[in-house]
Amino acid sequence: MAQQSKLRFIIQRLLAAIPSIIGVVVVTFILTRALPGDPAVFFAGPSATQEAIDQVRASLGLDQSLPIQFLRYIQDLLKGDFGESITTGQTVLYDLTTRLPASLELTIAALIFALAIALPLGIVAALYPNSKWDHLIRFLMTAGVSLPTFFTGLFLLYVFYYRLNIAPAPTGRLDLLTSPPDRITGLFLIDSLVTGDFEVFIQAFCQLVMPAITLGIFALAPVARVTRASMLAVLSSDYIRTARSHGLAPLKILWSYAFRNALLSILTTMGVVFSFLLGSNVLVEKVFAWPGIGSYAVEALISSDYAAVQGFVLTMALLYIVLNLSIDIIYGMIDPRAGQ
Amino acid sequence: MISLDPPPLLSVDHLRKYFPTARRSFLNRDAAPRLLHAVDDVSFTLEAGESVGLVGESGCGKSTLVRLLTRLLDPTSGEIRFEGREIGAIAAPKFARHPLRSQLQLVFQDPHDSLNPRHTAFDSIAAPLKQLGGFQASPLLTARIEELAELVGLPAALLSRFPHQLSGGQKARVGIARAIALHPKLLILDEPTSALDVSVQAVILHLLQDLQARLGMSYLFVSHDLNVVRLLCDRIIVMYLGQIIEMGPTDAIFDNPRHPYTQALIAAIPDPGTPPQPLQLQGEPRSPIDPDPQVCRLYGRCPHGVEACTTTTPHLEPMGPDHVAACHRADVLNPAQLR
Amino acid sequence: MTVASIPKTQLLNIENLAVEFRTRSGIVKALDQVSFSVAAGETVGLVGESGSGKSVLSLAILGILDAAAQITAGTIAFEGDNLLTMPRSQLRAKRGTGIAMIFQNPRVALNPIRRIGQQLRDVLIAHGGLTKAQCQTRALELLTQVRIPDPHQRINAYPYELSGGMCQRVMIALALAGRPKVLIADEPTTGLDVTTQAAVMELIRDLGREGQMGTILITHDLDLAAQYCDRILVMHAGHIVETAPTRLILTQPRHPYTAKLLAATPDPHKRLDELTPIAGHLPDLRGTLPPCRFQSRCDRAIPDCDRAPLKRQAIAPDHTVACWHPLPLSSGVES
Amino acid sequence: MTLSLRHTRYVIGENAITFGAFLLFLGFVLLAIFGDAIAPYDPLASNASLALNPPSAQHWFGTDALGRDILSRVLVATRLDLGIAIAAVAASFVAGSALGVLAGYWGGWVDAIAGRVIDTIMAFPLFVLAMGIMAALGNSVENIIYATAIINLPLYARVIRSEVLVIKTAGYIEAAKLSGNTDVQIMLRYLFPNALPVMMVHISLNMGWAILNAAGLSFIGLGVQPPTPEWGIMVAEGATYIISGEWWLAMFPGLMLMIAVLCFNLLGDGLRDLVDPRKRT
Repeated sequence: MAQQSKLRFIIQRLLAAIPSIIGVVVVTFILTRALPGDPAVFFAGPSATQEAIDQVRASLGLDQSLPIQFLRYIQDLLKGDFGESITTGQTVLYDLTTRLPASLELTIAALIFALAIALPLGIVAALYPNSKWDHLIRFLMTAGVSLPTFFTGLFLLYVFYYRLNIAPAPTGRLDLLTSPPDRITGLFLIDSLVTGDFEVFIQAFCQLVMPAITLGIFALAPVARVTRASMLAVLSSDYIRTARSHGLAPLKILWSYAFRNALLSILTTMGVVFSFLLGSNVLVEKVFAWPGIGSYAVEALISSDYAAVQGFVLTMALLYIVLNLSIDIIYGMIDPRAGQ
Repeated sequence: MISLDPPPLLSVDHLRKYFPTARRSFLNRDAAPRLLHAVDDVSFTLEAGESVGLVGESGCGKSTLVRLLTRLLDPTSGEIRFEGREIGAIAAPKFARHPLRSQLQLVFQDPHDSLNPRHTAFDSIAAPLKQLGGFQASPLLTARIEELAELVGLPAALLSRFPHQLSGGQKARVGIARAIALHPKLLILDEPTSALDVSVQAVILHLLQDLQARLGMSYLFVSHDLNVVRLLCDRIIVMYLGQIIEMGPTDAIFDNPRHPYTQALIAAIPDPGTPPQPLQLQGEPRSPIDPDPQVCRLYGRCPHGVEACTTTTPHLEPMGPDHVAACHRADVLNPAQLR
Repeated sequence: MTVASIPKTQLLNIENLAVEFRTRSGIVKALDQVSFSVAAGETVGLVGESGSGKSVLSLAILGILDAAAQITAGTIAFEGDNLLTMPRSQLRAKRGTGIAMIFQNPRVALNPIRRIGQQLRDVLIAHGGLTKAQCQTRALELLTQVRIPDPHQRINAYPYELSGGMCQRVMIALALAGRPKVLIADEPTTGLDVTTQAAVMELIRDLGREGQMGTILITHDLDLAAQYCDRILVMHAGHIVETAPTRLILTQPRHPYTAKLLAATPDPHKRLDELTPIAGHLPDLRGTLPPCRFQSRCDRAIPDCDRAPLKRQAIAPDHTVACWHPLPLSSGVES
Repeated sequence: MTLSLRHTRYVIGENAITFGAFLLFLGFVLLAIFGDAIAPYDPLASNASLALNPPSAQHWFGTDALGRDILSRVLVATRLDLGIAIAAVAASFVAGSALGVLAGYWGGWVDAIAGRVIDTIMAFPLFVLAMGIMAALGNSVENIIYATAIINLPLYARVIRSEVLVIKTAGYIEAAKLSGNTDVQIMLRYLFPNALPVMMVHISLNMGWAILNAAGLSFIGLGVQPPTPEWGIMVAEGATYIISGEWWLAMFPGLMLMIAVLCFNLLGDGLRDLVDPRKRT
């Protein structure tokens, strides 16, 4: 019975994501049709005649009405055809799949960094509300969310690379002389471990530290804030008082009773946190010359490479929907009341 | 009931309110929507100048009924007649400006929650006068509000205060002053004292009795506490799971309850003079969602249930003068055993 | 640490307890000079209006007050040991096994995302000495004991799947898990229906009798206390103003507040004109307070009432009153 | 009234940081108004002979690659950065609250449509959506405002909707209906004013984020274009010089940006205390 309702809950969540996906596809389509510049002129090349341009336009389907263009667009998407990038000359799909692991690795590392620091800080602040520690943590968190990511990155570079020279140069995922490990997952840290190439692992790790911290600092604040607030709310709840009245061990209360319940609100804000992380990714990648899809998008934007921009926005949105979906499902696993 | 010349002040006829509980989803498209029968075929009348108590436990549909009668909620079916005029069919948002709006007012359960935190006591009492009474901001309005404050025993100095600056009893008085501002003919009291301490409860009950005598209003006094209802009401209606199961004069209900549920309610009143009565009901109420129309809703909890209770729902039958109850076994049960 | 002078039969003995709350607008003297004791098998009713300090007292006994609260004086002795000077770990061991508590609003007093059985097991494990299998058996036993139908099924339920009355039974089962000697029931029937209330009260009474527990029933409902308690303590603004056996306090109230509370409480035999409200409201518990905190509401108050210190004194066997001018004994009232 | 005044004073006394943030905020407002007048040099005047000079007595914040005075540019940029944020926040506040109040109070299809619109916006990582909108609409100051307003809309709509859902069940809303208030009156006189205090907190916190967002867009080359002085662009222009040691190009506009955002965030925290003291403890 319980199993069945869980399964139904998951299916319901999956179905609920469909309208979002449709919305994303529609918006992306509208945005790209509104892009300045005529792609036909672009593809036909600088010295093309009007006829050649028209020909290109027809072959791209741009002479059709908008609804038909939309249908074609969907057809292409379903076939996995995201178009070709003008700047790289590759298919957009190829570009994105080669660059996505870099962005993912960075984002995951930043998330781990943020959670590892923010959760304990939030809990400490909630356990001693209005203490000196609480005030300090709260101030640091507010300061953290006030830091422009691109500025933090530059600042860290200046201090740790230029001044102290303990950080590697911002040359991307590896220095210029090292060759990447064999591609298995595309995540260098994992691939290098799997292939046993520890030198590359250390290299990749060192390269990752500064961008990940830069990105993570921005996500620290929301997580710590929510952890503190929800822990405070839970700690003052009636069931914690009940648990205390039964003489349960403080750690048991903190973990099984308080934190598990607080986790529910923390999970719900993870959506916002991911929104922050994926958005700031673009800025951090630009600062550290990180070869992910963010820096790809920035280059594409500058050269009005519309297929690439569209592919980027779509990928990010789909990634984000998948993340939100997983949050929802995890939430449903923890909270028996979900989906009732 | 037979003489029809002046219609009763309020008459409710086969009133129903069903709430859908779950929306149909992609997964079970074919499933019929499950309906919560909050108010299920309720009929009663209330005469001018009368005080009627409406009693029942949480979830019995009292609050829904109150919201239907005060026209804050639209019924699923049935009629609500006020002075002979059908008002149940007027959509709730439209009723806001209906001429009868001012005649049918409500005193809320929670005096704090029912006052806008950003309005002073004066503003709160002024709202109906301005919206429905045609008063403008004027010395006339001020005079009227001060008069009302005096009527409910609220010192005029407190009129400029915000709700959080007033005590529970004072807030209750503001709520009452607002409700009687336009001389309603029917005042519905929704658990008006349940959020108050006993020390204040007595004051408010006295005030309500006094106001009724002076203004000649009818009361529908809703409560879960028979003990309190008894003090103010001539007649009592007992509800269980959306239906009226017994109705009659206060004395008859107390001294000669005929429905097992009413009997249980009365037995459960703590009485310092006597030792606790043995428990009358067992188990939990049945679900109000799509109840079986053939089964008595108390069946399963009732100590007197028989076969017939599962095949035909009992209807309200006369038990004495003005006294009706819906139980197959009402004749057999001996109320004299109580108390 | 042993407090002398406590008779062995008294399980819980509270002497001169005072609790203060630090708030933004000053120090609230929530409890002052609170003394009483509870013996095995006895049910004591603690009655007062909201804000009189009843719940603060119960939380103070278990040592689970807010951080803003501070016990400024007094002792709380359980079986002769002062809970206030005891090491934390020892005090924690007493919770549940020595003194247990059930709370109002049972639905929110249970962990919403943990199964009933898990919560019971948590408590049983905390009290120690049971294997996993024994825990399961004992949990089922407890659920049966509190008359929950279908315990095998309910043990896997979450609180939201149970009615308010069922949740309160689970709360009682949790409280009984450590076989406590004293049970504190803080408004156990608030938020429950009248008929459910009767069932829950009956259960509490029966369990107290079976287990020879000392029971403290905290309630604002004088009638309820009168029906189930052997003895009643009347609280007003952080003071216990009168204590007496139930029958005596109903028929011979000696403190003006008790008398007024009785007169204001509706019962099945009173008419509306027999119901007399109490004038005024609870005094502000910040700042300096007169020795008698009822003074401002009392129609018997005279300037002489300002005398300090006002102590609760025995005026008859088993009957104590904190008043300089207690009501005279009326001879004819006895029913 | 006096009570809330006392409360305000108490909160300020208790929370010196908030008071400091408030003073800082006033400072920013003055700077936005008088920035042009205070600036010691013309922010656009370049002078190749002064290029990349470190901070000195003449140029407190140094000069950039074109020899422009960074202090002047930073000061003058205040108006643009704050202006964009204020305009964007105001737009999303007005549109978001209207949408939220209607959706929360009426429910039904209004809620369904509003919900769809909001969900679609929220289905994108917001900065990415802003990038997409900027790419589509083209680089201009108005378009930054539109993009920022659109991505902030869901926040306001959602917050006010959930507030309205709570307030709507309060007894005083039913009492207002009984007093003869129509739906529109209830929305304007009862729901919106009671939701406003919570919104104030969000406005203040959101201002900081709007500034960051606009600066971020300019940093990656979308939005405000050189040579207009704007903090995001200035950081971008200085970025390449960081690894060769010319730190002042990026550092000063970056610091200014950070202080402005911090100011609004601290103000928001303080307002939160003011609106609901319980949320703090």
